[in-house]
Amino acid sequence: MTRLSGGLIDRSAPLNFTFNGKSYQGFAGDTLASALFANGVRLVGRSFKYHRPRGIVSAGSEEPNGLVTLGHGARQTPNTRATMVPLFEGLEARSQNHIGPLGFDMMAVNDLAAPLLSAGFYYKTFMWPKAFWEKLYEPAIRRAAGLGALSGQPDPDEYDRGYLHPDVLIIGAGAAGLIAALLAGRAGVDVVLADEDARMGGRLLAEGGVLNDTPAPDWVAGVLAELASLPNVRLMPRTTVFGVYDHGIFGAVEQGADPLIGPRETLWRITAKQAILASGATERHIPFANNDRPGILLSGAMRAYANRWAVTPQGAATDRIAIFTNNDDGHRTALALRALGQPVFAVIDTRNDARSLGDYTTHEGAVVSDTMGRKGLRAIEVTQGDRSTWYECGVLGVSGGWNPNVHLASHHRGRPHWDENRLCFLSEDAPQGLHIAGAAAGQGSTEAALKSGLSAARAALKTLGVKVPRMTLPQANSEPDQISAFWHVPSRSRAWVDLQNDVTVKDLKLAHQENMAPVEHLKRWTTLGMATDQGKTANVTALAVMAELTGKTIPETGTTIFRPPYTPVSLGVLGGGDTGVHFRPRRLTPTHHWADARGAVFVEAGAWMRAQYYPTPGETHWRETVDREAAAVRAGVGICDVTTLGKIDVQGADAGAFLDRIYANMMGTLKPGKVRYGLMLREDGQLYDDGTCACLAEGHYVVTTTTANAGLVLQRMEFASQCLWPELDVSLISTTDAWAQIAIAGPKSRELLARFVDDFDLSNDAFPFMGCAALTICKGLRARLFRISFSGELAYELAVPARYGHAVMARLMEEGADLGVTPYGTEALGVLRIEKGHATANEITGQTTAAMLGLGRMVSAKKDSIGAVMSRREGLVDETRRLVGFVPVDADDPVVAGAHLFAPDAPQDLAHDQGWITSACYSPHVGSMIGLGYIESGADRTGEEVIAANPLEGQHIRMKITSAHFVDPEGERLRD
Amino acid sequence: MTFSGFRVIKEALTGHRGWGPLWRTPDPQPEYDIIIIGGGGHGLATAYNLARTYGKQRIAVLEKGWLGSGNIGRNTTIIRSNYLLPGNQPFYELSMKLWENQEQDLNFNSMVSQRTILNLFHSDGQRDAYRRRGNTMHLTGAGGTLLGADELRQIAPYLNFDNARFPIKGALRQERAGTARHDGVAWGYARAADRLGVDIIQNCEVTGFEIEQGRVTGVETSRGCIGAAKVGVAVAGSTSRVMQMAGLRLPIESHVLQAFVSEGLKPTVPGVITFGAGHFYVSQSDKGGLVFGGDIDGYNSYAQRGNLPVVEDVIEGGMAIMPMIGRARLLRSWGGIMDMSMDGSPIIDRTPIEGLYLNAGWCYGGFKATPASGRVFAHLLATDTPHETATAFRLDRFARGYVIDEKGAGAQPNLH
Amino acid sequence: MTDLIPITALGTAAAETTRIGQYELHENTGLALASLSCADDVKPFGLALPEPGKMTQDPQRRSAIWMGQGLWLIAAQDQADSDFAHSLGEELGPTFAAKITEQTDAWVAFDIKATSEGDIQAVLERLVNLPFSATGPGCAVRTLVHHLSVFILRPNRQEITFLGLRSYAESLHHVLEASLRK
Amino acid sequence: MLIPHPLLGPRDAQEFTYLGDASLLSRPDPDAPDAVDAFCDYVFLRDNPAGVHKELWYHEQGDRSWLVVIRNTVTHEVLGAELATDVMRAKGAT
Repeated sequence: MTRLSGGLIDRSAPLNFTFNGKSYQGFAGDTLASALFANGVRLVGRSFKYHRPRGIVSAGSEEPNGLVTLGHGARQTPNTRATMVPLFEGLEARSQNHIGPLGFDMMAVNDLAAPLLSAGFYYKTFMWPKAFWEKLYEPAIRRAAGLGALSGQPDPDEYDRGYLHPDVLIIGAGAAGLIAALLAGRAGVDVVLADEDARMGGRLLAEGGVLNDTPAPDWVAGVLAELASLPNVRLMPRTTVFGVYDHGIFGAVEQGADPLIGPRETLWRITAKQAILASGATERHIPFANNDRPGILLSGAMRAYANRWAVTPQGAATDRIAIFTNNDDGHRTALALRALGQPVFAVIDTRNDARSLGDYTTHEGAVVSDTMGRKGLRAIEVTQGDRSTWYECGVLGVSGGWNPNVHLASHHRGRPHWDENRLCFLSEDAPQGLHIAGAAAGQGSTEAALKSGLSAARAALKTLGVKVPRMTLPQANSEPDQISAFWHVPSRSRAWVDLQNDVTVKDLKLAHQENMAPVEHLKRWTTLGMATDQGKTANVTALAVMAELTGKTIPETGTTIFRPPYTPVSLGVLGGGDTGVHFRPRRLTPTHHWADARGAVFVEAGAWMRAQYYPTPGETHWRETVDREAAAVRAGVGICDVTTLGKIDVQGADAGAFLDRIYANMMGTLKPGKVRYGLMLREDGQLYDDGTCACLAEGHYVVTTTTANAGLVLQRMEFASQCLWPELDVSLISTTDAWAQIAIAGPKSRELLARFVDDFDLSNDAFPFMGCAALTICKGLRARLFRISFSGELAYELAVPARYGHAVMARLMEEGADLGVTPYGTEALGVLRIEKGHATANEITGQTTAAMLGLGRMVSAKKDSIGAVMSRREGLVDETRRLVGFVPVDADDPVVAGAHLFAPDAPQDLAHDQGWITSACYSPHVGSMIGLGYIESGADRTGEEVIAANPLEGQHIRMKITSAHFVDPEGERLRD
Repeated sequence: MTFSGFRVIKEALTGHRGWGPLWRTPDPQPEYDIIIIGGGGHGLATAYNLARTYGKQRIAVLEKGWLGSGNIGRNTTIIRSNYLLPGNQPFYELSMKLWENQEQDLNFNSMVSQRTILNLFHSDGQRDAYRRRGNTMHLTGAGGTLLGADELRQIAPYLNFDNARFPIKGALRQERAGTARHDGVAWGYARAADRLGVDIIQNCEVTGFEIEQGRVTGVETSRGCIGAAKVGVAVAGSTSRVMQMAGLRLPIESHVLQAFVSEGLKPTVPGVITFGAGHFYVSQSDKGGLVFGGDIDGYNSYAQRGNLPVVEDVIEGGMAIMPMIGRARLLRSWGGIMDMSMDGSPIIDRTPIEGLYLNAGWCYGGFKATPASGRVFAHLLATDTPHETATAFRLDRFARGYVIDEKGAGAQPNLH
Repeated sequence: MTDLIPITALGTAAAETTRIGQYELHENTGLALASLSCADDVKPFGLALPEPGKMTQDPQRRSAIWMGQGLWLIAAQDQADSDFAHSLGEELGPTFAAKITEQTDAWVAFDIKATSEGDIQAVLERLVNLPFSATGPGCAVRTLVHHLSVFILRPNRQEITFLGLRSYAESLHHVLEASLRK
Repeated sequence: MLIPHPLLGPRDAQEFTYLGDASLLSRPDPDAPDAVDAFCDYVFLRDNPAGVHKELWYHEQGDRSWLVVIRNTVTHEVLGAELATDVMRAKGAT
């Protein structure tokens, strides 16, 4: 239909695609946009606020209008720029943001209501009646807003990530980027050349020029061939560098080469010693009345469509074409199209001294003042002085000059400065090591781009201390661009500045009238520049218009900085891929597979998976299982994997002295073969971890931490060792993973263990409570044994090399069958420790003190330790809350962790809040639910009745305060 | 001029010629009764409350840049009153009540939208902690519901229930929580304060304090010296910089917090959702963008921009709980400077210098606090006594041992 | 000798090898490890203690790996079932014995073999945020791989060993396998 | 960000855990008469400069060394890094 001859498409490879359900054909090398144009499709979408019919306006990633939804089902991808999608077989695209068909959008009624929807209108209304905002107004606004829709289903595609460390990263593979890559590549340094386009070459592919008499695309092909042959150069087409971070780190996304094979996208973190920004420039338009119709494009984009893709945006081949420009570049489009035999009938040039460069009419000192054609341009009104004439016209190219793509250079918040000669913003303080070249530096002609690319590469190589090879530049076009400052055509109708967000010159005027003139207020008040192009096509124009309204210069009016990402980046790729069950790695205990084979139910405990309970046939509820497991420990013997507790090997001549400073209580006096319970405080005096410390030999200790704090304790011990007391001879290493640690608990634990140990006296005298030893078991397996108890029963913890945990567990079950040995999980572990009044993370929250646990006296005043001094502050000393036990007055009542505690007749408000229940469980031992909790003056309230209030769930339960030790408060069993 | 729907219609019919400036652009007077440093949400709300609630006059707000240029314009717009500790919760509940009347009080639609918040939990321990928190909420009238996984699935079927590393076991819901249009909040207060005679002076940077015999008498600014009997400082991430000019060291570090918005999407996430096993919170704006954030970058910074690891970490979290968002695109990210206090809770107090008052230490929580912060800081400035909901926010609580540490993380700001 | 039978870190009875394209992924269950904390004036088994970021090897396939300031990991192939920390203590004598910690079971070792150095580079650049040159032959670096703390050991051009915490074996294996498949 | 590790060269900041102001190296004398006040300052108060800042980073995912890094909090430029043990030894020596 409007396909021309030539171009860089492969006519031997036709590709079928659909748009809004209708089938079309394009060719390999097409983008969706060029293929749509080739099929005469001009209306592709609707604008955000007014739902105006819109067509594609650009040929690049700045496209504000041509956003479509690709694919269907879980692969449905909204808001995709048609200009950036390489056409592929079977591509499915749909237009978005309309109700009913694209041609008859019901929401277009908004366009009629436009006078109501002025800038900031929503701040001024919808306030009455009060309830209507959330119930009526806002839902309506939300439905109308938004662009495309998500599928609502999990993204099924794969993503990947990777890391590159080139010497030089070159962003953009146009003339400047290519020549820079060539120089750096020949110099032998590691080069990454990234370009957002699927095909490298930049504007060289869009212009019809020659370099050294070679057509530009052929010259590009030659350079790429050489670069591809260099092992130190990595070419990355389809790769958008989207962000510049600190110290030469760049974020980049590579689109998969084939939409059906491999990761859909890959996130690259590129750490580059030097970088060259050769990202080109973006053409700007000129607002005039009704400048938003399908068929009105940026003039440079029209040139690209014609030269690279061999298409024009005509609805029909007879549609007449005009150009509206304030600079020479617009004329270049006219020339290019004329050369291809296209019906360019006029160039409307705002400059009074404009001259035709070829065989077309130039209206000098003229403007386009209005247009017609709701779903596609039909006519334009040209005004010259006070004379206005309508011309039939199907395509209008607009050229308002070019904005260098300095976006990445301002990601460190460096502000671009206004260049009054070139009429554009240029980067002044780019991040260190980032050189700007080519059109991005305002060097727009091919010759200038090559020169600046070369000099940027030279500078980068010099900084790297690399010898710069000689290079001669090809001959190329060097026409300087003449441009005049012309920013918009004044009109009483709407003239669009930001096409997607429907911000018009009128809105800017209103913002000015309302004192919203500072550029940041302007943007926020009008939503200018907040669309998916981040203002690439609008901000500079808006600044210029605002400058005109305020009578200031552009630099006085403000500047515009850009934030990452350069173009929108999918959340899928930023999420990096593994976001399901592999979202975070998980740690398995050495007996995990054993427990799994026994049908254990597992639970996440931080990074760990732990056996929660072991159901047996016939058990229908987890409580049944847990009660059985807990009872087995109290009456016989149970075994439980406790490997997850952190273990830190502390060795050295000063290990004891070091531990005295780490623990609040005395630890240095611990003798070999002994274990002691210890408390660790933060330097602010609050309790943060507890555990045991075993002395295996003189100068050799094993510190045990809670599961949750294993990493933190090691970090803080390293801090103490390296930063506070480096003079102490102590070395630290984690051994958490090295040992499978199994608790063997219950009155029959000694009997069971006796069947395992090799020549080791387990009698109470030889190996009493809080003893530890290295020994062997099962005929020679090295092991460690600790006589410690979390359950309150006679108990041991046996550590064996992790590989043997599985076998030891199985052997314990075999050997202990006659003793009724029972594996138990974390639930029963919880029951046993609550019955015994032992604290865990529910009690040690980082907000508690040693005194609250009733262990205030453990904080030694005789020595310095971390947190000792600060634990003497008034607020900590005056703390009266203590850990106590609770049983319901009515034994059938539940006890719920998280309930707050009140005196029976006190009002239930914060002022009368006395504490809360930290842990609760059903206690088979007590025969009812029990709880632990903190309550004010808890030390001497045993026997008192309180209310456990859980208004969140409508519960108010009478509780009796008891000792926190429900089982064997004197601790006789564990010493037995 | 009063804003209303009728007014909008009238202006629409007459070419919008009648709209005037939202606020004046006054030159500073030589002297004020009260100067507020910081033209952000808290500063403007304070000035508004001083004039409106406490009947004060001769008030100026000094803003270094443009009003609303700080964190009020850089946050994820969430409002909620779902705190754990008694030192915090009544204050945030006051804030929620003020939000509920914001539009009517200010005659400005800042789009307060009580769309509910769901704080997901993933373990029994987390559920117990949320129950404790939910009960604190109920004790202050803030409401709240504890949802199990099944109920939650009915409400938010798009969450990752079936393929999660940390299975979702339920959520603490606060129905009254939601979002507000952040810029609109600043503008609403600015316009209302201006209408009450407050001078809002933009592009006026404070460069020093005038202090005589332990008493503040005025400030030096880029636009000259301005006298004042009382000076209130509400400058968020710049707190240490400003207070250092008065010779004070504070329990505050400045950190960068990044925030993110996606391209516009049709309505998909109705309320606010926070992930309990990663760093991610999200809501969807009225324009359709998913507005989300996570943790601070974690190092001291005044740069108003962050780095890639946190971007990835936040979005990984988002993908983990809401895998449907994979094909949405990140449109923009930005950074704000948080005044991270040593216990994660704010400071609203007098300082050792008479007449100098401090409002700081907001960490992530400043936006939702805006109305209450304005109210209680104005109360303090006007009456020299702390407001009843803010008695715990004292500067000496650190030295005395009465910290308000919601997370139990201790004196390390990047853990709060 | 005990009659208990150990299992691999992946929970299988014997180490498994996975072939993916040009790669071979194998759990090395024979590696014995012990940490040694000392000033660098000893030569365990005759091995010179390496500089930061490096490892040294001898023909008996024993190696010394730099872990941190004054801390090395001493490794020996096919000796996982010996009491390696003890042997190292014997070798170095009582002065150093108190600075040795058994580490054999603390780690899981996955070896990846490829047909060319380029293949190794292709895997590493998707897993490791370090310049390829920092992971060259003789390098031993600890870094982060997909939220996992691992040592990357490079005995030669076509091989690489990932040493991760044993409890994370399954996750590390998943990461490596998934990456090789991509 | 990249942290220039004195032993290992530039490493991505992601391998590190940040603690805060390097004044945390100067733990007060616990036996001094004003120890509580001194500790309150030490634990809670910070200069929090906008500019050059000496701070502590822990190479948690690497060699577990604590570093003192000098960094500009406005530009994020890193001006140097030392092992904390070296800094402490130098302090001890003076």
